[in-house]
Amino acid sequence: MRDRPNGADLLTIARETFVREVLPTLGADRRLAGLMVANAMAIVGRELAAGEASQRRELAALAAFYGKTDDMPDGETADAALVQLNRQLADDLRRDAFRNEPERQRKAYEILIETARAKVAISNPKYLSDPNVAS
Amino acid sequence: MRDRPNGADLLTIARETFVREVLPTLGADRRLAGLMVANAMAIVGRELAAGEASQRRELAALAAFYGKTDDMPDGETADAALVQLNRQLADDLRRDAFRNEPERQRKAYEILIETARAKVAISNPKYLSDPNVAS
Amino acid sequence: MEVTGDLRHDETRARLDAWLRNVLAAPSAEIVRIEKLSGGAIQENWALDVACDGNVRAFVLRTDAPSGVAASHDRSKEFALLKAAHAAGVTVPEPVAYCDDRTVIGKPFYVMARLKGTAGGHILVRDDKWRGDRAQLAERLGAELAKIHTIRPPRPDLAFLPVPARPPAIEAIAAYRSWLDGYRDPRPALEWGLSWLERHAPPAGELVLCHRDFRTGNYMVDGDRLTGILDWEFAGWGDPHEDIGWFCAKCWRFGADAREAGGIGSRHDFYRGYERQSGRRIDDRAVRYWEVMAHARWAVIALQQGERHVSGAEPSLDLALTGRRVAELEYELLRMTAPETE
Amino acid sequence: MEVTGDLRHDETRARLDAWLRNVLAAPSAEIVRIEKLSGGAIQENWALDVACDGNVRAFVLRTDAPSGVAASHDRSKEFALLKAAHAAGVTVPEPVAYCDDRTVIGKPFYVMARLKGTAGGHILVRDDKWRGDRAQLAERLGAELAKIHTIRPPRPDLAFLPVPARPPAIEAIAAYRSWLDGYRDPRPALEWGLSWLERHAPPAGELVLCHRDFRTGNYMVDGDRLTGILDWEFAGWGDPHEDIGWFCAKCWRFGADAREAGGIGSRHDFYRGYERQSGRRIDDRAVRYWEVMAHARWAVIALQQGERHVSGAEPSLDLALTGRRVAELEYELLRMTAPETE
Repeated sequence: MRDRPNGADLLTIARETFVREVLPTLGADRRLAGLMVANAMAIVGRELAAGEASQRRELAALAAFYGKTDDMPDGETADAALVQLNRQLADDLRRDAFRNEPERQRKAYEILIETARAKVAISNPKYLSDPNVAS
Repeated sequence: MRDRPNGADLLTIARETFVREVLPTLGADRRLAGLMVANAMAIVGRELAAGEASQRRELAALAAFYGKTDDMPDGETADAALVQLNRQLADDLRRDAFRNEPERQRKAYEILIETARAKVAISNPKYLSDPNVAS
Repeated sequence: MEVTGDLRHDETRARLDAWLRNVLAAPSAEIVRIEKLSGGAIQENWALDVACDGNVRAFVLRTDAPSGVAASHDRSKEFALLKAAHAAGVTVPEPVAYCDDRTVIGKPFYVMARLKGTAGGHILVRDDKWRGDRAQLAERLGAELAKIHTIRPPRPDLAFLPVPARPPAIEAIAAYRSWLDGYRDPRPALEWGLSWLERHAPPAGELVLCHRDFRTGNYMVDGDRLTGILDWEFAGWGDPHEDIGWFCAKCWRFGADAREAGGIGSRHDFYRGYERQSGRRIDDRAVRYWEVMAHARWAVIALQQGERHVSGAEPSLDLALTGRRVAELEYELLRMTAPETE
Repeated sequence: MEVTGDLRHDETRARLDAWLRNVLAAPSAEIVRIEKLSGGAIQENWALDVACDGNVRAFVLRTDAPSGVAASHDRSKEFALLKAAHAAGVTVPEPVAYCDDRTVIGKPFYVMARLKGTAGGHILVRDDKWRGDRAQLAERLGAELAKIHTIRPPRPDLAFLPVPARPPAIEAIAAYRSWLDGYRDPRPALEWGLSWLERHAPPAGELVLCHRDFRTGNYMVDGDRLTGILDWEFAGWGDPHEDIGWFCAKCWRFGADAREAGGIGSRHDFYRGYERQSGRRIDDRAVRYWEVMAHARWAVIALQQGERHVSGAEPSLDLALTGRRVAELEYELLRMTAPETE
């Protein structure tokens, strides 16, 4: 059982403290480094808060796409399965394998864009909320 | 699939950058805040690097202790199971339920100290390496 | 009338000046410097320099922080304890006056003399930072603690302190268990420790005033000289070995584990100071028991501190990190109570 | 002889002084200030102030950083490109001389004039920071790019630039795929984009010198005035629409998405400048194709930058964060290539 505050909470308060108490006092030549540190803390904080949910969604979607839903692996096995399924999809797309199958092409696209969106929600959520970007 | 660098790696390089480029430039009145930020980043980094392995070990040990190894849950179900098993152990220890069962008492202790050691390895590993502490 | 919590506010300062003139019985008293002191997770402390009768006197004003943990006395009781200790000859900051009138700064407070020196545990235990005579300091602290323990019930001025109905260890175990019952997560390691403590609890002995936070970090040292024992808010009637155990417990040595008396001296020096002043022998076994209790208590307090952050009542990195120190306290508690030792 | 990489080292400076005297054909030349410039993930840039013939001249010395990404020219080739651009009338820092002699600073380098102004993309695109005339700047940059594109093969001085055997888009797709084959993880989103690009690839057209990193952030502006186009290390023979697409691509607008030409002006202003200078019409559809390619290319470069950190070759928070930008580039690449648009 994890102790409290958990990693995500601890990183959040550490970042708040950094942004509030440390960052404003930095010299001009350290400000960029400080902003990068704050950005990295924010990314990792979001990754922690999100947990494994989007990895599981991605795995489920890919397994369904390739008809491999019988037994869903977990933990490190899941990581390996995710790499393997993504490798298969990458190979198929390289060969343009779904070129003459519009429904499969569309389904692959849905998986890709949902996975990409989930990653951007971690790495740069502002990108998704920008009115010039929203679909 | 997680992008690279993953959260643990990103937090490590962010902390290194902070400790090397930012911390030494802080004024005396910000140094404590800076040290706390660095400490929190180190703790979260270790938590991320360790992943779920010690949670799984703890769950397996507790499930074995209470004879509930039939099907091991996963994800949020695992978290709930871990809370429930720890609650049961806490209640049993409150009642001193194993007082007259030295073997069970000893087994419970092994689970407790292994779990505690795994937590300290995250929160303050120096505590475990201190020669005054090592068992 | 608006009352602001910030003592630097002009109107608050003027009211404080008037109150000081009155309690100091001085024709004039004016705050010439006021500054919030760092630390104090439970209380707020302000340094005041007060021009008074041609001198500048150094005071500390002590009042409540936004949120406090359980088991801490209010300011009036803390002031009564400080006065009692002062009267018993304990080296403490001289108490000046207590103020219950909320129209002055918006909440009760008291004023005491401001001591010189440092209380920083990490400074005092580190060889490269503090060069005072540690054996002498440890002996002196033992003697101070013995003086505190001369304060015994009944004491009308300390009537607010409950007299424990059961042995102090049993009272403590019950209090921690009761708090754990309301805590969100199970803590089996702590329960293990508390059950061990229950099985090994000493019987009721003589009751003395226990400081209950007598440790490195809570006394002030100026150069070589002890200038005062601080932080009286946890004091109560209890077993004298409790304070000795708290002072010697590993979790209060600030990493200087080889110096068993608070990280600053040998256990022998500390015990000698206590025994000479009190004329009594310390029961080392009882002290060791209370060192186990110290880890359980500190674990509970660290959980409480962490919860102040986690609950959202007082988001704070300091409190959050304290919450994560529970792991090492439980680990040490387990190491002290292994089945082999029974 | 020991050669140190730090140009501030006394002996290195002395050797550099001697080399400068020679190339400037000056009786005396002495570095009076030397400072490493920030930025430059691939190259190291040093600002030099050189006292020479009674004046102080401002130079930049450019050399390799500890590790570089693939597809970047070495310094001698970059210097040849800079000379070619200068001769074609492109606004660039005046080239001074190239040095192949590794006994001077330990690695090849070249020296060029140091420009005034800022190249900071975030500064130039933000309304509250830069108050120059953006329409004029966009038009001027279009004209500069048209001048670059007047450089065409065959060119003996640029013989080191390979002439693509296949259409430039097909060459690019093959290069990115080849790199991805050696990358540790599969990137299906990028593969999706590359297959779309392959299906929609334009046929081979006229070949021009493409700058291949012509974008906001890589030109210098002093007040209202463009002072130079920088960073020639990726240049090569290619489709002129590639540079136009790279300049206009959303991923190079520094968040000022409404100003489609590099975040600083309208696409119309930029196109007009290009068309006036070149006397040719821009094929907007081809530009849009190369904007999709721009996202694929930037995603590959960001993966490469990230890998420099991840592999341990050059641990860097900046590189690590660039690695995590791949997600938004792939996301945008997917948005630009949705099945509906086929």
